[in-house]
Amino acid sequence: MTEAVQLSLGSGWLAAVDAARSVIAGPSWAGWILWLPLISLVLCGVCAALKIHTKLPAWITVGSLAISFVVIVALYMSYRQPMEIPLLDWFNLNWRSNDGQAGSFVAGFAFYVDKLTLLWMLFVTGLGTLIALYASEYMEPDVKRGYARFFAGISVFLFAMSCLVLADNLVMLYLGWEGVGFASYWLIGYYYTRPSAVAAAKKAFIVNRIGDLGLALGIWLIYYNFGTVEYANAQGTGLFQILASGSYKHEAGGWSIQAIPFLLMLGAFGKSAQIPLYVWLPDAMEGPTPVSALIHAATMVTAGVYLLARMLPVMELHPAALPTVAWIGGLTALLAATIGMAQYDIKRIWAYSTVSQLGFMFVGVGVLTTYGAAFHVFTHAFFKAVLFLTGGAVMHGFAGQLDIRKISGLRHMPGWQITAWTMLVGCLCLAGFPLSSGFFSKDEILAQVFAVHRPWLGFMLLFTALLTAYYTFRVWFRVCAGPVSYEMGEEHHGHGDDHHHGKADTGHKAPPRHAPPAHVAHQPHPPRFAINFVLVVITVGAIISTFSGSWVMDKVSHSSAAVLHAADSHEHHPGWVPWLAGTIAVAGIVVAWHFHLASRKSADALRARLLANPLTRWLPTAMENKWYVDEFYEWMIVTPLWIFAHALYLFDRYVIDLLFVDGVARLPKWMGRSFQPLQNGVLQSYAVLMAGGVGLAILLVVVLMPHLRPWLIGFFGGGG
Amino acid sequence: MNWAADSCAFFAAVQPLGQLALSHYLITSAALFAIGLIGFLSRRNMIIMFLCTELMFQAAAIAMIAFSRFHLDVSGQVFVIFILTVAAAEAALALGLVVLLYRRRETLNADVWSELRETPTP
Amino acid sequence: MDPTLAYFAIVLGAVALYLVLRPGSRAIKAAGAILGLGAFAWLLVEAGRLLGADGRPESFFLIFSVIAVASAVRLITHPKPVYSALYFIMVVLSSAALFLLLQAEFMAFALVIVYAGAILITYMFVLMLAQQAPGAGRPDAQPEYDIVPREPGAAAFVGFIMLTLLSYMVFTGAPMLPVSDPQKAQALIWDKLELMRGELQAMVERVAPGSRLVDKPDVRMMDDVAAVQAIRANQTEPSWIVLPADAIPNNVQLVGVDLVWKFPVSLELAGVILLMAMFGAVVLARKQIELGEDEVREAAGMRRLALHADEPSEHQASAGPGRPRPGDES
Amino acid sequence: MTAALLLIVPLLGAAALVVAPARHAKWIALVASTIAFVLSIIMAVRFGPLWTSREFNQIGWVGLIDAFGIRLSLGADSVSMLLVLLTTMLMPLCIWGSFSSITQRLREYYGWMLVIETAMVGVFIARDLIFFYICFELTLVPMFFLIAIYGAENRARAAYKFFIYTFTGSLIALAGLLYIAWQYAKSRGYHWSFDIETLTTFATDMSATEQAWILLALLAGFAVKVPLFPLHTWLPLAHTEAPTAGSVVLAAVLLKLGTYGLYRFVIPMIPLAVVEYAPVIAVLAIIGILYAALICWVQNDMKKLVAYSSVSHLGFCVLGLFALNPLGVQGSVLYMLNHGLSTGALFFLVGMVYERYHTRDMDQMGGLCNRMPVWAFFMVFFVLSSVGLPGLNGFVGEFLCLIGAFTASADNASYPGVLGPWYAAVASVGMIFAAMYLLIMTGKVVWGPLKEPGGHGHAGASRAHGSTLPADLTLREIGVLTPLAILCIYIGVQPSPITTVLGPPIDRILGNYPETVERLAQPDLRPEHDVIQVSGIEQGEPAVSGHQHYSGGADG
Repeated sequence: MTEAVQLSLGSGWLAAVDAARSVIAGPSWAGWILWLPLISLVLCGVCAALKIHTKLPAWITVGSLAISFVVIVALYMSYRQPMEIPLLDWFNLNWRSNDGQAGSFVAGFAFYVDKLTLLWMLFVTGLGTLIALYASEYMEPDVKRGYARFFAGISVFLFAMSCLVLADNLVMLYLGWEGVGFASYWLIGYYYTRPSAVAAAKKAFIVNRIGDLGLALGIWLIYYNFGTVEYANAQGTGLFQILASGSYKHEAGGWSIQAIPFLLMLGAFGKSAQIPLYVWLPDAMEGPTPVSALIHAATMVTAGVYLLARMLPVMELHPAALPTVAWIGGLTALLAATIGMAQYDIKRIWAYSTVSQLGFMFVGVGVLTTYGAAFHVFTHAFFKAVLFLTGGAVMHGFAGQLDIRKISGLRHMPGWQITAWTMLVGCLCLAGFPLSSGFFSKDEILAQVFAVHRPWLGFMLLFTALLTAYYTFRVWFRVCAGPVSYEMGEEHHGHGDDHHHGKADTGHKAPPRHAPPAHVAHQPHPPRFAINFVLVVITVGAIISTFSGSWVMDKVSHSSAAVLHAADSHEHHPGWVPWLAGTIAVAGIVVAWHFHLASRKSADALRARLLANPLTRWLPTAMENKWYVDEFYEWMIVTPLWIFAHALYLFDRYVIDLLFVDGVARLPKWMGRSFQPLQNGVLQSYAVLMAGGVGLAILLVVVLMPHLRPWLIGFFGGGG
Repeated sequence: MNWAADSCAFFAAVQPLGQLALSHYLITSAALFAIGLIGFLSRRNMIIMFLCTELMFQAAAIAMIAFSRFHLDVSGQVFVIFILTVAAAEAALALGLVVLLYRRRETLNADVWSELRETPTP
Repeated sequence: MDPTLAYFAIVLGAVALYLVLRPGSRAIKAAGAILGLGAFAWLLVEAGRLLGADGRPESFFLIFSVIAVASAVRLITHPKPVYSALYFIMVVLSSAALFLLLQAEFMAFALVIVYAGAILITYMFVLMLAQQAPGAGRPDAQPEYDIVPREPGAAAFVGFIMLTLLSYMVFTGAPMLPVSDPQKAQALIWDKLELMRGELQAMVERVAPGSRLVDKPDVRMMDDVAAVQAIRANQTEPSWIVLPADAIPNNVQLVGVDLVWKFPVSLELAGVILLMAMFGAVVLARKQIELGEDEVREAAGMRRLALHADEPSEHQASAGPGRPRPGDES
Repeated sequence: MTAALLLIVPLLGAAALVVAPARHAKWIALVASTIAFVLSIIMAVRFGPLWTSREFNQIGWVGLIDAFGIRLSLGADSVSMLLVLLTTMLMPLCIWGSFSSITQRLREYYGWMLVIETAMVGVFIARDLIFFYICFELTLVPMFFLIAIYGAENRARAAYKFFIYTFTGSLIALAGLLYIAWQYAKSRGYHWSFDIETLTTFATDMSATEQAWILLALLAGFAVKVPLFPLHTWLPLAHTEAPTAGSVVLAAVLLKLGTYGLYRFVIPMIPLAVVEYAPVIAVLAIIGILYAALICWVQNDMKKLVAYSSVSHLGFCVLGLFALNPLGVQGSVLYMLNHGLSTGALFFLVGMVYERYHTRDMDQMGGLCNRMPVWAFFMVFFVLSSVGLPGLNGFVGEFLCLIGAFTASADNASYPGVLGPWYAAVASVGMIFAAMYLLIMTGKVVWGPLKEPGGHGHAGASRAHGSTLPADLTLREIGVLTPLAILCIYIGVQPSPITTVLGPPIDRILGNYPETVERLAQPDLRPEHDVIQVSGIEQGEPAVSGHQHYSGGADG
């Protein structure tokens, strides 16, 4: 099978590289894509500094993001062939050794624009604008507090994401990579008075850092082997051009070349929340809902997919790399789906579904349908945004209530219709209901999996699809359908779940900023214009994205991610896959309908029965506790390391400092101490010492010197 | 001038001191020095101790003069003058100190004065 | 050239001195003294044997060196300080005699005058001033610290280690010393006359009346005689005038010339040292008045000097070495 | 003679402080250090084309001492110039930043600050070995007093340890340097010279054994100062006890004396030994990176944490230096600057908290952003800079150091090295740890619900301690931090002007290395010790080319 993939690859990306070789200089106004979020960031900062308590920061951000979307559209319109747009110098080191060998390390702020870039940028800035608009209403209660801070964070994110996608070299990509991580840290920790949010932000950054390290190592290895970090440039010395030219020897680098795809993979796993680094994403739901929608569902987490798609030629450097990606993706999809099934918090369910869908995308990359992966990214961005935003709307309206057991019959409540129905569309897409956007994109991946003869993976994914359909509609049937009943959340406005996993909670007094105000809302307030508008627009986008398959394929196949693969033309795809997938989706929905709408009690009964049986008790327990992965990490990695660190600190203090350093420092003291008895105050003993000293001197000069002299002369070379 | 003339004749006529004679003088000097040292170390009376230092000066002076004679160079004798000077100065100061110390403790025992010692540390 | 026997003599001397030093019976001390003298004599003989010279030492040297060593031994062994001082005079006198044997007349007399005459008298005065008030019970009793030496064995050991090293130097070093040429040495002594213009002029006038020295007189040895250039009474050109044998500078002159011409700075320094010593003595003398000594003494637990000088001191006995006294450990 | 003036002005300021009334002391010091800063700017401008010259240019000459080959000659290349600029820029900020924290013995304090400025500048622009060494040691004296008088509870011990430890080390280094000078003098018929360039040229020709010993001696001095892994224990103590500005100076500049020493002496002088032992030193640096980072993780004392983080960070710096290729060394020099900026600022920030709450215990405080949002902003900013977020300064140096170490393998075409991917890969784990401990600190102190030390209520907690400072930062404190922040961003976004000027001198210093490494890497061609001779640094150029710029640069 691997051989087959290899074969199909051989000519695959060469076409793209040919395109890359003829890279032209692009328009410099494209730089505004970066400058606008930056300006927005600065202006938001100014607003914060001037303590402007209006919605001004939101309008600044929305405006600048909208303009930058327009710029992207303009760029898209004027696109003919891959473009190179230099903006600024960043790293520019040149040297020449004494024997004339020259070298350089060049990585500037510059754009490399091909169709993949445009595809990504379109939905990133488009969704970014919309979600910022949504947030302008959603964050309303914070106008007097962190409003400007929030929108500055959104601006930072858009800036970094644009860097990531538009970069023409890996270092700038790395800047964007870490930048989105930082923006994510910023926004997850937005409610900084909550220890759980702070912990989640920290966790996100650190786990991401592990992935970043993989990426960094990959970048260094690429530079180490190929001497460049640029994708392509006019001189033809870019990475893709080198790879395409065949001027490098595949086997020359040995492990240092073959390790590259695995390291890049690690980076992608970190950013896109795959096993083993997915644990940060569910916790990241501590952030405000628009952030979850934008960063942790639609855009940032797809950066890993982008990286692998972009670096597809590099991923070929080891034959086992892509299969690994596929398997990891598949396992992640399954694991996250099983966890998602057992959660009660809407946002957490969506978070796990995101992890699961990202797994699908990685499978797509892994089985070499970058088109399928990108298509799924594209559709997923829309429907997952819808899902999060509806969830956010619920949370907003029900004072932070997100427990699916405590809200019911949303669609019957006044003012909630748009929310309920847009959520249904999202759910259908996510569940892969036949003819929905998710159905097509997921099917593309599934079919390819079977096409490359990975049936086990395929059936695993199909099973995952079943679970997906189930848990998706579990939410919808619970929340939107059924009799009307609700319980308000504890907060005046919703900010994620309230069951903090509060070991970090230090028992402080009520945080001053989030103390419940006098008028706790007892009535849900339905979303107003901005939220509804955005929901509708994105839902329309989600529906339209159903038909975007060929458009996405066009984008993908004219980029470095292109796989000139016969399978893309559906000929090798087994025809039964879409039927089976569709059936499975419907089956999942039916099961969900049974347990969560028709007879809601039976779900609890089933759970109780499983718990009662000691043989099956582990299943719901482990699923509800997320398979104890966090605990596993805590006990297997963090705690030992922490103990080790303590041991090191003790070692530092007592062994190095006390024993060695102070010990050496005490040597003179001890020596002095040992001579201390001589200082006994008795005159004659001093005289004895003096006589002894004179005697020694005589001994040295008269007796020993004649013998020492030749040796000394030898040592000091004639005693100049 | 008579004895001076004799002395000059004596000086001029006599050969320089032989090595044997020199060594005899030196051994005498060394013996005196060692005895002075022993005295300084073993006696406890401060005045005797100073006398012993004078004895050691004396020994040094003998060695100086012997070498002066051996080399027929009077510089050695000049040095003895300096030794005398130092001895005189030392006698003046040291004896003054001895008197002072004696008035403090009413004893000439040198062992009494041992305040300038390192207090034993555990 | 095996100095082992000499070292054996030294060891013998050490044992002897230890016997003399340690408080014990008279007989042992006498035996020690005899042993010590024997050891010393043996050492001298060994030296003679080692250096391969024929001789027996001069008798005068032998007499005076033995007197010096013996008095020195007695000096350090005698329990009464006054006697020690007198024995020191013996040492000084006998070494003055040795100086005379070495033709250092000036130094011999200076030694007697300065040491025996001045320094030792000072010692005597101090001994007088610092004499212990006789104890109530035993009027003649010497203080314990004069009778019991401290660690005589160790002291003898150290001293004779020193002696061994010094004699090793003598045995190994003396044969290697360059022996000066008497002729050249005499020439050097004659040259000193150049520095003594007045003396030289007088000498020249004595030999050839009316002549005067040239501007820069140059005394030269010619064969066995010394001559200097001078202009005779009725001549204009200088000519050589042979100096009489007794014109050679004597010891005093030589020392003086050396002192002034060769070591002027050291001479000045010696003066400064003496001056400082004088200042020091004066300061020390003044200090005892200004210190408020009575208070200090009282703090140390002793009787006052000024008012109750006749009170017997109860605390004196406790003034042993190293024993803390109230008020000492401030 | 701007350079000489630069040395003299702070001393004049210190002299003025002796006679001035105490209430004017801080202003005098501020003015003096600002004048010094202006002078250094003038010097930098007049440095002109020499910025891109390869040589260690003569920029000044004070003919005061000319005996025994010792001359008060001043020189600079772009590395020294940048470090001088860093020093002179930080000193006014340090002095300005101490306005409120120092209330006792003002004249002495500011006087020592000015003296240490002269000493540090002197180290960076000394072209004479003895002058270098005098300045190198002179930095200890003011720092000793700054710690011993103005420090925290345990200050006496810290001051002594700092002084004796570093002093012992640098004495051994002096022995190594003097050995070179002695050998030089011996080979020239006892015509002594202490000119660093001359000695450098000479030392490259020494035998491998001699070079190894010299390396050991020099490391004793410079590695203690850096500090390299097993020799670092004085640093946390000194940092914890020192007053804020003292910590800033210590971290920002004094530690750089060590790396500057490595750059100026070890790398160019003794290539054989460096190539031989670079892996050992690199391993120590890597151990230091990881070890100190892990220790940071379990600290409760903010200042100690930042201090240990310095150990970790300087490990990157040393690693880059011993990569022996332009990437690594340029990264290392950049790292020196960046560490000075960001860690200096972190010490300022910790000091600002300490001034208000009189504690640095992270367990006692939390959520300070509720009370001090501006402080929190700067804190997060500099933490990120320190973590190495791309776009800020920390990233640039770290990335270059690591990529330098990464590419320093034997098969690198232009600059073969003796390290390689594995070294850099292990070291880069430090990046994760850095994020870990710094973000944990931020999480504890900056974020979370407000918790102020000492059980104080919400309002006016700081006033309860008798401090006159408001809850959040004053304009003065913002003014201290802002220039640092701006520089952090500037270097982070635009490192290329700096790397452009760093290139030529570093190329020259590394000139010998490709050849040396290749020779030593081939075991069959590898001769016995004492036989290997490598040509001098000034290969293919006249031996005195170091002086060629004298006429041009003498008045600069």
